[in-house]
Amino acid sequence: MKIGFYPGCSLTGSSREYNESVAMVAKALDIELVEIKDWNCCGATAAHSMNEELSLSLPARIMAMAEEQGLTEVVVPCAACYNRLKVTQNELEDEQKRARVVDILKQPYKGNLKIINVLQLLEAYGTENIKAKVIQPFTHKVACYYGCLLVRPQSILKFDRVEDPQSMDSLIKVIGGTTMDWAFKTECCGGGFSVSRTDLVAKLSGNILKDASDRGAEALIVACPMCQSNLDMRRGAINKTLETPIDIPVIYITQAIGLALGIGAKELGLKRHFVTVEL
Amino acid sequence: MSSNTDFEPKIVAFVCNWCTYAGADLTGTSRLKYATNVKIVRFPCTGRIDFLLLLKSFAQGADGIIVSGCHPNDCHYTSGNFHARRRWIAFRSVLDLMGVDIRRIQYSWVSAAEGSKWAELVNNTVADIRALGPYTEYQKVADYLEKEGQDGEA
Amino acid sequence: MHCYQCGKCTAGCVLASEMNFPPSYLMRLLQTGTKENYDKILKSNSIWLCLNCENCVGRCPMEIDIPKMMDYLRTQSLKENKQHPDSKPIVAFHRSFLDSIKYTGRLYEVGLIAAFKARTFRFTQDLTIAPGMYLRGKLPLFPEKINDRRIMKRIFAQTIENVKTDTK
Amino acid sequence: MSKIGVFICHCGENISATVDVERVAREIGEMEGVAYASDYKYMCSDPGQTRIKEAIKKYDLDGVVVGACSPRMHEPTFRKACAEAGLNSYLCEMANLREHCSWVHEKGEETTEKAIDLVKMLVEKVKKDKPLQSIKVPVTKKALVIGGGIAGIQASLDIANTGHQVILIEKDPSIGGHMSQLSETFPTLDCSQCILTPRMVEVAQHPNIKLYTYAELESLEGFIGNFTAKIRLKAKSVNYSTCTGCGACIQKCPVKKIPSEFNAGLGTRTAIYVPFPQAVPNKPVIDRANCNYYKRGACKICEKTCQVGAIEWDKEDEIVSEQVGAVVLATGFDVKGTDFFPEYGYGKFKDVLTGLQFERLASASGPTLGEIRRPSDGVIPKKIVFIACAGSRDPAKGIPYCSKICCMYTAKHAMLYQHKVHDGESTVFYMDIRAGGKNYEEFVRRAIEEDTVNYIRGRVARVYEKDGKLIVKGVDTLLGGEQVEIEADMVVLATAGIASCGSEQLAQKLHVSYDPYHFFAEAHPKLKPVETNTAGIFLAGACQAPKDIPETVGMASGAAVKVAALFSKEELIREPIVAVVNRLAPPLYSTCVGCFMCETACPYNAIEHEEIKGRDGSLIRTIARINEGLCQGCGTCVAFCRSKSIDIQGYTNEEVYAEVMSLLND
Repeated sequence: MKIGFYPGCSLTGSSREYNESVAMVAKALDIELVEIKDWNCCGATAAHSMNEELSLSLPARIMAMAEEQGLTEVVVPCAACYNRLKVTQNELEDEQKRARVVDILKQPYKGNLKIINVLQLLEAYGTENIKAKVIQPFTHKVACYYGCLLVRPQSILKFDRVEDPQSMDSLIKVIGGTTMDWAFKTECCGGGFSVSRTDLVAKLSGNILKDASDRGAEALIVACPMCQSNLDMRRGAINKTLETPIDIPVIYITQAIGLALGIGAKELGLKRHFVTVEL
Repeated sequence: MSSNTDFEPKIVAFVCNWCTYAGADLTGTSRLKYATNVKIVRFPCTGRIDFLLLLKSFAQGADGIIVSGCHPNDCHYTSGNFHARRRWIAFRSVLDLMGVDIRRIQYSWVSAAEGSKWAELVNNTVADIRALGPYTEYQKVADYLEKEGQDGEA
Repeated sequence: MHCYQCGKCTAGCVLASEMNFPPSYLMRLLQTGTKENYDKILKSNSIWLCLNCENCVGRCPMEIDIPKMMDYLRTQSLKENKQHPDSKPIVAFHRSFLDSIKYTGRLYEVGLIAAFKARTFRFTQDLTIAPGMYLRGKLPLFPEKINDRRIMKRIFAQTIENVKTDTK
Repeated sequence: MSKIGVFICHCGENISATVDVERVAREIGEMEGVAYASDYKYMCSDPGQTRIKEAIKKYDLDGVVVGACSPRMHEPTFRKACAEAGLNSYLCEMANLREHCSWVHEKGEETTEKAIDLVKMLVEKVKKDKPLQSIKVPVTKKALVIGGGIAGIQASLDIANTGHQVILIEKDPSIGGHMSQLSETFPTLDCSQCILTPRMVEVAQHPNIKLYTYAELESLEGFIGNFTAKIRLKAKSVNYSTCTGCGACIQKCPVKKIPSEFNAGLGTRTAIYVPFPQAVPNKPVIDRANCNYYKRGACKICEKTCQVGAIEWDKEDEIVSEQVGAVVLATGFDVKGTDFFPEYGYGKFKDVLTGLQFERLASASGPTLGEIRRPSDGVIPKKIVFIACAGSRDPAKGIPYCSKICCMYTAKHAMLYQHKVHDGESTVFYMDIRAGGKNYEEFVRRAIEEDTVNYIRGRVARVYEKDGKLIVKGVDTLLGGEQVEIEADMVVLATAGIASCGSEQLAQKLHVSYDPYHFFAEAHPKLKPVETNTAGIFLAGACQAPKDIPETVGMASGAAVKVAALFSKEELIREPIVAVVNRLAPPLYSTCVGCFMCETACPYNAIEHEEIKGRDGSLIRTIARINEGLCQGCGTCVAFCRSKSIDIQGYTNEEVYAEVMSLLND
C-alpha cells in the first residue's frame, strides 16, 4: 500500500511524536507514505480568521503540489490540516473561487485529490488485518476524544456520525481496548486559543478531562495535535482550574496502535509527553 | 451564447393534466416567475402524446419541446407515464438517426407539488434552447413527415 | 436570513457565556439590518471568541453557517478597524502565525511564540512550558523552510496584503 | 364558418394587472370564426356567467372560450353555464391566463402576447371540438374505509348510520389506533379510552359495518362508484368463530419478552396476544415472527391450553375481493423515534422518551399503571424536561413542517406529571406555543400558572447522561441567550409526527397524490380538504397532515358526508373523455387492423375484441372496441395505435394538432 502524506507543521515541531508514531505504525503495516514535496503550512485557524482568499490559497497550493507529483490520495494525520484541506476542496468547487486561486498560484489545480484522515487510512487498511498483527493487546479503558475538526462540518467531511462518532472506538476495540460512552467526545478543547487565550483553553479542556476521568478513563485517545497539546502541554494550567488535579495521559491513536503492534514507547514518542504515560 | 441573446425561442410544452399541469398551476399560485417562451398544451396523460406530434411541431417551427408528466409510480392512470417513457427511449434513437437534434426535447417529471421545479424546468430549457439557437434544420423532419404521410407508418 | 431564533446554537456553544452576544443573539442583531447593530457586532468580542468548532452549524435546524459568517465578520471588523480589545491577543497570535509562514512557508513555533510575546508584551507567558518543550524535542532551534518561498510572498501579496483597511 | 364567443376575465386584477385584457379581447375578436369577444371583471360571477349565456343566444355561438383561471378551477362552472344556454358543454374551453400567464410573468408586451397565443390556441381547438354526451355509470353503494383509528371509526360509523354498507380494514389485530394509546386528552383531560372504547364496540356491533382486522389492502382497481378492492386477511392462526377470547393461551405462552407495540416499546407482550385489554375484537392472534412453533417447530402450548381448539397452525393469508363505490383513507400517522436524534443520544438513553411513550407511562392501562417511573430503574423522576419541536420545524432533519399537536400534548404531559408527582419539577423547552383551538390557550396558561410548569423559550442543543442524570443543555432566548443546564431524571421529546409507514406505497396503489413527506394530498388546500385528486377516494385524519382528535373527527365526518352524497345517486355522470375506435361503413368497417397493440398499453383492461360477422354469421374481422365503463381516458392507446384508428374524445388528434399549429403559426 502506497499513499501520499501531508504531515503539516505541528507534526514537525510540537507534535513530533504524532509524526513518529504515524511513521512507525505505517512501517509496521507496510504502508508507504510519500510526503508531498515542498509542502507549505495550511494556514490553520489564523488564515481563515483573517482572510478568506489566503485561507483557500495555502491549502490549494498543497493539493496542487500533490497533484503535480501524481498523487491521487493523501493521508493527513493532523485533524486541523485535514479539515482545512477538505473544506478548501469543497469551497473551490465554486468556479469563480477556483479561477481566483489558480490565478494567484499560477499552478494548475484539479481538485480531485482524495483527502483522508488517519482513522480512515487505518479503516481502509482493514481492522481484521490490524487485529492479525496485534502482539501486545492494548488492555486499557480509554475515552476516545474526536474534537471538532475531525467530524465537523459533516456535510463536507462525510466522516463518521456527527454526535457520538465511533470509528476511533472501533479501532481501539480491535487492538483489545475498552472504550466508553462519555459526554465530551466532540466538544471543543479550545483549539487555536492555546497560546492567545490559555485561560479559555484551560476551562474547556478541563471539562473534557474531568468527564473522562470521572468515568474511569485510564487515558484519552486523540487524532489531533491541537487537542493533544491543549490537553497535555496545558495540563498545568488546566489542573489549576480543577478541584482535584487529573493525571491521565493523552495519547495519539497511532501510539495506542503502535503499542499493540509491539513497537517501543520511545519509538512512538511516548516519552515526549508532558503528562507521563505509564500504560 | 452571447450571439443568441436576441433570439426568443418558441417552445411548446406537452404536459399531463394531473401532475405537471397542476404543478404549473402551483407555480402560478406561488407567484414564481418564469420565461414567457413556453406555452402549455394540456393532455390527459403523457402516455397520450403521440411522438409524430413532436415531429410536426418541429416542422412547424418549434425550437424546443418539453414533455412532462407524473413521476414514475405516480401516474394518475397507473402506467401511462411508463409507456411514454419507454416510447421516448425508443423514439430518441430514431430521432437521433434521422438527424433531429434531440437536445431540443426536454423530457421531465414534475408533480402537482413541484411548482418551483416547473419554473426551473422552463427557465433552464429556455436558456438551453437559446444557447442552441433557432432550429432551422427542421426541414429534414418535415421531409420525413411528408414521406411518412405516404407510408402511413410511424 | 432564515434564523428563527430557536437558540440551539447558543445552547451548545462552548464559549457563549464569555461572549458579549451569544451566537443566536448575534444572528438577531444581523437580522435587524441596522448599521447600528452591525457596528455592535463588529465591535463585539463574540466574533473573536468563536472557535469555529462548528457545533452550532452541525445542529442548526436551518443549517445556517455561523462559523463562516464569523470569519467574514472578523475580516470586516479588521477592515473597519473596529476590533474589540479582547481580540488583541487573538489577532496578535494570528498575525504572528501568518508572518511566520509568510517567510518560511511553514510554521516555526519558536518564532511564533517569540513574535506573539513581542506583540502582546507577555514576556513571561509559557516560561514554564517552553523549556519542557525543548527538552522533549518539541522546539527545533531552526525553522524549516520551503524551497519555493516566492509563492508564499505572492499568495500573501495578492490576498491578505491586498485588503485596504479603513483609517479611523 | 364557426361562431365562437371569447370571454376574457380580469379576475379582479389578478389577470388585468399584468395582461392587457382589452387588447387580448380586441385581437381575438379579429380572428376568423370568432363572432364575439369581450372582457369582464369577474367571469365566474353570476353576471359574468350571464354574459356568456346571453351571448350564446344572441350570436348563436357554436363554441365558447373563456380566458380566465386554470380549467382545474372553473372549467365545470363555465361548462355548466354553456349547457344552461343550450350549448353542448364540451364546446366550452378555458385558456389558463392566470396560473400559466399573469401570475408567472411580469407586466409587459410579451405577457399580453402570450395571453393572446393561449386564447388563440383554444379558439382553434374549440373549432374542432365535437359535442359530447356524458356517460352514466352505476354506483356500488358500499364504502371501503382503510384504517381503524379514530378517523376510520368515525367515518365508518357516520357512513353506516346513513344506511350504507361499510367495510373497515385495520392492519393491526385491533381497531383503536393511536387514540387508544393516549392517557388523557387535551384540553379537557378526559380519559381517552373512556370516550373511545364505546365507539370501538359500536363499530363491531353495527349491522352495516363489516370489520376486517389484521388486514391490508392488496390492490384497488376501477373508478369512482365501481372499485374492486382486494384485501389481504393476514393469517391470525386463531379461528375467531370458535375462540371465546378467554385468554388462557396468552397466560401460558412462554414467549413473554416481545416489546409491546401498544405500550410503545415500554412493556412486553406474548407471541399469542391481544394488543390491549379493551381490544376490538378481543381475540388473540399469533405473531408468527416471534412464536416458538413457527420459529423452531415446537411448543404448541397455546393449542394444549385452548379448550375449544381454536388454534389454526396451517392457516394461510387469504385474499378477499370486495366491490365498493368509494374509499376513505384513514391510515393515520407515526411519530419519530428517539433514535432519530443524534444530539439527544441516538435513542441510547433509556430515560429519554417520545411523547407517545410518555402517554403510556401516564396511562392507567400502561406498563406502570399510570405512575410516572423511569424505564431504566423504575424510580419516580423528580425533575423532568420536555423538549417541544423535536424534529419538527427542522429543515436540516428533513421535517420543515409544524407537527401541530405537540404544543398541546406537551402542556398536557407536564400537567399530568405535576398532578402525579407533587414535589416534581417540570420544564418545557419550546420555540413558540401554538395553541390555536377552543380552550387551548387557556389550557396552556393553566399548565404554566396553576401547575407551575417552567416554560423556557429556546431549543436544547444536546442531552447527555452522567451519574444517572440526564444533563440537558438548553438556552433561554428571552434572557438574551443565557445558557440553561438542567440535571433531569427524565427527558420527553415531542417528536415529529410523520406519515405512517407504507403510505407512499399505499398512495401508489390507489393513484392518489402525496406530498414530499408522504402525507396524502387533498384535492384543494382550502375547498376540497377531504377529497383526493382521484374521484371517489376521500381522506380522513392525520394521513393528510398531523392533526388532533377534534379535527380528525370533523374531517372523518366530512369524508363520510362526501361518501353519502355520492351514494345518494343511482348513477354517476362521467366525463365522456374516453377513447373510441373509428367505425366506417362496410366493407371497411374500421381502419383498425386488429393488431391489439392498444390492449398491451391499456392500464384498465378496457380494450375488448369485437368480431365483425357477415350476414351468414361468418367472421369477417376482429377489431378493437373500447369499454367506456372501464376506460379512464388516459389516451395511451391512441399513441400506441399504428393505424391511427383510435382517438380520444376531448383530446382528438385533430383538436390537439389544431392547438399546436395555432401556437407555432405566427
